[in-house]
Amino acid sequence: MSNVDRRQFLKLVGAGGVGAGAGFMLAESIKHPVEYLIPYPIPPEEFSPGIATWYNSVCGMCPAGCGISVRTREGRAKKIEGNPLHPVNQGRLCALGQAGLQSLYNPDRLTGPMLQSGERGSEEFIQTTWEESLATVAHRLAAARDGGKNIYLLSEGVRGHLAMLLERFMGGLGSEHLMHYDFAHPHALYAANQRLFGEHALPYYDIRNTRYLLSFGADYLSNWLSPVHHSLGFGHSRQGTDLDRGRFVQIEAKMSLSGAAADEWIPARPGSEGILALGLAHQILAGGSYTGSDFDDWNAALENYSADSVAERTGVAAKTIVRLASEFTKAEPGLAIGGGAVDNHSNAVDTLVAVNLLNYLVGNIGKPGGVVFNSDPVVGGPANNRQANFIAMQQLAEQARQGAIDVLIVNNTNPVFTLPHASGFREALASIPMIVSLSSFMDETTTMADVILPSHSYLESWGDDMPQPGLGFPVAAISQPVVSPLYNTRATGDIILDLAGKLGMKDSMPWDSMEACLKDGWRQIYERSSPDASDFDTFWRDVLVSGVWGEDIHRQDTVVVDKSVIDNIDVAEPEFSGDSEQYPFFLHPYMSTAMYDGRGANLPWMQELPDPMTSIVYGSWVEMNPATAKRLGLLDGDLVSIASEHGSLEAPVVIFPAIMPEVIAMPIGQGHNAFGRYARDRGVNPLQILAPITATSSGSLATHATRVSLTATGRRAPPVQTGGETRQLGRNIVQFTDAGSTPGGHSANLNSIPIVVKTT
Amino acid sequence: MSVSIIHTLRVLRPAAMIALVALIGLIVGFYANATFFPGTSPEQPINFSHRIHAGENQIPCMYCHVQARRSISAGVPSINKCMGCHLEVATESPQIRLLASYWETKEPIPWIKVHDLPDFVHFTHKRHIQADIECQTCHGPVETMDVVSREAPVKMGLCLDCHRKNEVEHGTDCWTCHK
Amino acid sequence: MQTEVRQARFADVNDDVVRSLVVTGRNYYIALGIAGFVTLTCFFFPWFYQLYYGIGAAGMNSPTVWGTYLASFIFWIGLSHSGTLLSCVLHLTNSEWRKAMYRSAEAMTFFSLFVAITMVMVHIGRPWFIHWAAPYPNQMGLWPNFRSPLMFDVMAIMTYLTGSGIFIYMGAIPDFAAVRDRTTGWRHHLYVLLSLGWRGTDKEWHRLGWAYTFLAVLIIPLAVSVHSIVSWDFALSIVPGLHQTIFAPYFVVGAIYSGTAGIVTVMFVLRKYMNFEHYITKLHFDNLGKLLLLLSLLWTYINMLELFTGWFSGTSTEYEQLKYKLTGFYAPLYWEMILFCAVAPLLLISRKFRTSFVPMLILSIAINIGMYTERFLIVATTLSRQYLPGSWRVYVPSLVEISILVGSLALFVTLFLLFVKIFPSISIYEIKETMDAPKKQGDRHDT
Amino acid sequence: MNFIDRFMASWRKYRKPGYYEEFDYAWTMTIDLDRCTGCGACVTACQAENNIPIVGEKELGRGREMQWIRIERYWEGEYPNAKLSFIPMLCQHCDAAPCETVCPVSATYHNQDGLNTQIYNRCIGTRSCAVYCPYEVRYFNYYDHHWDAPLEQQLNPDVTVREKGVMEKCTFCVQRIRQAKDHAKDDGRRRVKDGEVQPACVQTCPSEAMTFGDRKDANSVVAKKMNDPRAYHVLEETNTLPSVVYLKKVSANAD
Repeated sequence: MSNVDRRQFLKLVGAGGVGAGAGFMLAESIKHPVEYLIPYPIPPEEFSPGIATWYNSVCGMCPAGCGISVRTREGRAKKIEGNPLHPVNQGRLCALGQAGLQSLYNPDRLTGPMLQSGERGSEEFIQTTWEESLATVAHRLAAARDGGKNIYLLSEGVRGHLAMLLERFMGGLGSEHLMHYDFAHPHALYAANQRLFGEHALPYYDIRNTRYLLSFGADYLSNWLSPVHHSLGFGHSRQGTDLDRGRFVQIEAKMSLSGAAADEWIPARPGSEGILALGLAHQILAGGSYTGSDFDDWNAALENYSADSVAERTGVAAKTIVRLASEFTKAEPGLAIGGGAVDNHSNAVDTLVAVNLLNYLVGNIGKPGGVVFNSDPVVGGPANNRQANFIAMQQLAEQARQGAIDVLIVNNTNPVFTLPHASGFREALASIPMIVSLSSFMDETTTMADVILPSHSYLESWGDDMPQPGLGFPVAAISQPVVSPLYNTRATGDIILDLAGKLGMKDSMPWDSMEACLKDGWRQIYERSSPDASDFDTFWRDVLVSGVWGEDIHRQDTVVVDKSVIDNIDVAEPEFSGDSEQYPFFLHPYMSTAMYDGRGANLPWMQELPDPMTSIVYGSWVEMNPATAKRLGLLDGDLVSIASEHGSLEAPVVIFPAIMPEVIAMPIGQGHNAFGRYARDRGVNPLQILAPITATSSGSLATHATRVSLTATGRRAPPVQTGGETRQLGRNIVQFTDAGSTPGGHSANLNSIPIVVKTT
Repeated sequence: MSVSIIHTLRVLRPAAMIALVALIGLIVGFYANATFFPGTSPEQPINFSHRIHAGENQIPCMYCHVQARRSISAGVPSINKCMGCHLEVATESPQIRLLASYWETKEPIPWIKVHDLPDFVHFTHKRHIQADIECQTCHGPVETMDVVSREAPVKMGLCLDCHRKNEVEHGTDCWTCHK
Repeated sequence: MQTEVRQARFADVNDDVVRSLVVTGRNYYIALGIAGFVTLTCFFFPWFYQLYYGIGAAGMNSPTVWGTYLASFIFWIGLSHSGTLLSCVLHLTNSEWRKAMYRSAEAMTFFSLFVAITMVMVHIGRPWFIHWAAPYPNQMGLWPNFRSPLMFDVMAIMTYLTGSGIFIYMGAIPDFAAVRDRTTGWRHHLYVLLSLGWRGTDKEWHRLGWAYTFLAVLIIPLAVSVHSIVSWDFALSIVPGLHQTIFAPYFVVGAIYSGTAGIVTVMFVLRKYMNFEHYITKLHFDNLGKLLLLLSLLWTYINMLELFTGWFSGTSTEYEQLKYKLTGFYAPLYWEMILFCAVAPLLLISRKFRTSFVPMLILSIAINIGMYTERFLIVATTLSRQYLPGSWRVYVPSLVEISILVGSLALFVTLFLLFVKIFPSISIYEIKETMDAPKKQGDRHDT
Repeated sequence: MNFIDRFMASWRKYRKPGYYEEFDYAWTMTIDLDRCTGCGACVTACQAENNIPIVGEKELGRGREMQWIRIERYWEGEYPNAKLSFIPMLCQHCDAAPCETVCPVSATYHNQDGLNTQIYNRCIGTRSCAVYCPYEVRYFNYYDHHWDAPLEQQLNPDVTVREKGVMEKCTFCVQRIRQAKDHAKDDGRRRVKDGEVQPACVQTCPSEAMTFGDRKDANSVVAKKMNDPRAYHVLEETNTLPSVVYLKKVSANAD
């Protein structure tokens, strides 16, 4: 360049510089970010990086007690699957069980012991240490014990050694007030079994081997007793055998998941199911298949349950009743179960007696495919004799109001959420001087606590479980920690033991950890079962590997129903709150698959699991019959206010084809005002507006005994739905075939891929 | 007025020059960065020398990277593996002192990854070692390095070349390596 | 009419055109400023936001994963159509009246193609990897999927872009020369470069004419194929409502239809604001009007045909599709489209209407609105009503989408405004060809 | 020219009937609608196994669900004879998959296991595969998802987390298939045993409605189930030759 003058030169230099800078930055911007490799200082022997390790344990998400195997990588839980060796779920698991991981890794878990610093319910807490908090509680308990004041322990329904520990702990405190509280506990079923069979326990309903299931409102596939086990049975009974396909009949006012799966869904007037059952019993006797010695007594007792009168009282056609009865009798074997709504009417016990009676009359007691009785749990505390019914809870509230309760310890149960406002439970808590919560989440009840001793997730703690209902033979399962604790929390058992230690109960509870306690207790099993294991430690190791222990012992006993029971067998008309003019609709609150009794609401996966019947995610809704909606001039998504004598709610309408016109249904589980970011302030809680009506002689809350009125608010709030059109429009997406005939049509492997084994 | 294009070109030359120089600058800058600051041999918390261990003392790779032959990840040795020798060997050298300090506090050493694959790549050391692939094929002559640096460009091309050369079964199917 | 043109002198032509390039009024700058600003705020800003946030910024959902972006893409491709195609056809049938308008028509083609391509960039989820759709050799041995109609598209559009680019440039070379000889300063240098040293010798004219005709012949099938291929993006799927053999001709007709309407609009603007009253006359509007009428009838026919097949098929899928189109969520749009594209154009039957400018302008704009609606409906109605009723869901464009739609329009206008200042927006020499020569042919460019 | 020839050759090969016979496996899933209770366990299992993001109420409201398997519900009849049937809908891994032909960058194609692959890091997000899929089982990442700490600790290291702008879908849990093959190789077996690999949904299904296996192995469970007279394909008329086989629901009508 001869003629480059100074300015030109400077320009060039500038351009070059700018270019170079740009290029440099460009190269810098596409560089890979720095990543670290952090090895363990001392490698744990049980796992090595990059290789998955499986631990067998017990699911803690619902009382069914399924066995789980948890897959861990690099010391973190990755996936929960069913434990194939566990007889309850045989390797399968429900959605809620799968979501257990999110209760472990939940962002809203309590990370350490806390003390109430502000007003009750203000959720103002300050972090503290275990020493301090435990000392506080122990001191308070000691004072109460010595001062002869009342100490209450309100726990979720725990079983096995934890139950035993609680017993001994309260015993040591000289308190009788140990209560288990589960919203879903079938009190009426226990009471009914007590009355008819003289057993205050749940029998095993053998759905697997039945050929004809008559379910009175029991949603056995989604949340009744042991859904996964029932589902297994359902599948097997349907298509798993060479016998003819099992037939399923569902009798309920609102179609449940089980109703959808059933071959026949029969709506019966709410609370009249028992009458229907007696009507069937009448037909069975008339059929003459029953040849018991007490035939005449039965006949006399059931004389005024003729098909026509029953039809008139239940709204089920007489010919249907006759047909059901004959089908049920012919079936080899048939099985009748009752639960859900049926368990929650004022006449629940009568009804369930009537339902069990059907099993008795067709003689399937103790037979496969029928009702099989369980022996008592092998170790640990007796199960479910501590369950507190609604009356007991009301008494607790009453005591509290009178200031007769000094300390209340709450363990992982949330009555403030699941009890109706009318019970005044929340207000009552306010007048208890000291409330201790062992919950690992800030749920509604925990917000009322003075001291929070957060417990481990069930995936971090030791425990054992004897599934209820049993399977007709003794089963015991071990739950072990699968990950090291995330936070500064402790296992419930260990907390109790610590307190016991501080309160000088070492003699009754000599163990220094839950694990030791378990080992001790399981020695009994080792001794009684004389397994092939050479010594206890080998046995223990085997149990930890398999996660479950069982024994092939079956009870052989024949049931004879007492004459007095026979004579006054009857089903009273159900009692409802609110008169039918002002409150024309029956409220039918039901547990949804995902939320269970509300414990699923803080798990994002459960919030995002579309409700199978309506495909709704996040939030509440109210289901009603198309005819009803038409009459009230309501459309899908219209916001209505549902009012009972005890309060009112607002929820969007969802038109639901399979519900009786006079019934409206609402799912339970949403409407938390605490319980973490995913649950809080979302939807409404129908339980809050229920009337405090209890079932006679079981004392449980009759959740279906409330009448409500509907008024349109004029606003719209369509719920979030993942599904669109709900009709097939003749597109044969779901295809049907008749039961008997072997359908022709094509077989799917008539495509371009012939089935050939590749020679290898 | 001239119709010829030459005159115009002459007029435009200065601008063209500037553009040209800027372009050259861009390229130079880019490669300058890539050559002088490649970031392939990061500063490690302890300057452990593979040359001494693997090179001079002939310690086999799998002695420390035990996992490699049975897991997808080769893993780095834990401190107590190091201390296994260094309780006796060369205890006085400052670097070993540093190591020992980690050992006392039971703190993990934050090694920096040199060979790092994206999240969507599924690579298992196990298979490749069972197939008798030399560690050096991908990691370069580590036994000669005082500070480990990424010699081979661990990119998709490298994998595919090797898979093609050795005729790996389905070696070029995406789902063999991608997840 | 012709007589007006006759009154213009050769010199006037040059003067007029050069003036349109050199003399720039305030209004121009204002217009350019507004257009540029809108482009920036309504197109680039939302786009960058979307790049950062993800396609979620748009209103799409599953199963309606395509939305206005794709509709705009087809729209712009369609708009691009008539331009070059028309000009080629008319060139070959050497119809006089073409000559005043074809330059701007071709420009329209070129720029709308450009905008269409940017719409693709906006549409896809990871535009920073767009080059993967181009076949280039690489160490991994990875190639694009040549079975994919989208690949056909990439190639067809690129070819069309190149073709029409060369075509418009070549046609303009003599004019560049003409302008070159009358301008000074940087403009002069610019046109020196652009005119590639054109001297206007007979040899050059011969070559130009030959090449021009050759390209014209080449481009016609290309243009037709491009939109057929675009239609295959849809027609090769098995989605009810898209899976139709009629689609290729349907799209081509639709494209030319909207394109012609576009030309009318552009010509009106040029005529009004660049003082080309002499050159763009009633005659042009009249002829274009006739063309529009023909196309609208064709378009209507095919539309009816589509409805018929829907009804005739008798399958639930097609039938629901049809029902949804006529009565469903998007029905108002559908009837708006019918009104604008099938009913309104019937006015063109009257010659009075065809030869009056403002009504023609309004109609042409209405037609293009209707045609955009058509493209939108093709995407929205079909995708929201597919095989599984359980997954039906309607789709409503988000603010970002709408703003980008407006922005893309502004982008087009901006480009066009820049164009008219650089390109002689009507062809000087061909206009002159329509006049009586004052002197003998040889030295026509010595003016 | 040579290139064209090669292209045409492979094209013809692809079009040849029974092209997939040359593959190692033909992974197949059967779903017995008579057993399916619609409980949704498969949905959550899949979400847990495959790092499927938590979308959130707002985005779900805008129709951006991500669950790779969903339960569609269809009503028949009116009260009191209304019947509800469920059908799990997931990627059918069609042998003649429309999505495979349309992807411009071959991010989705048929691999030697008869699986319809989805290569996330190759996807450029034209979303045309989702349009072409008649089963609506392809889900698009409309933005980058995040997990509130410490939820991300649950993420499965064998499955990548998808970035914004890519399409994703059911993979038949390819990571599990890969692992099963790995075990087989370790045991010196050439092929994976029947029942050795189960996708998360199949593994967890409480009523055992789903089975999974290789239909090339005539003794496999799926091969047997496919010969059940109740077997059918959803949307057979589209001739996509799915690898998911449904067994008809038995309607035992009350007489």
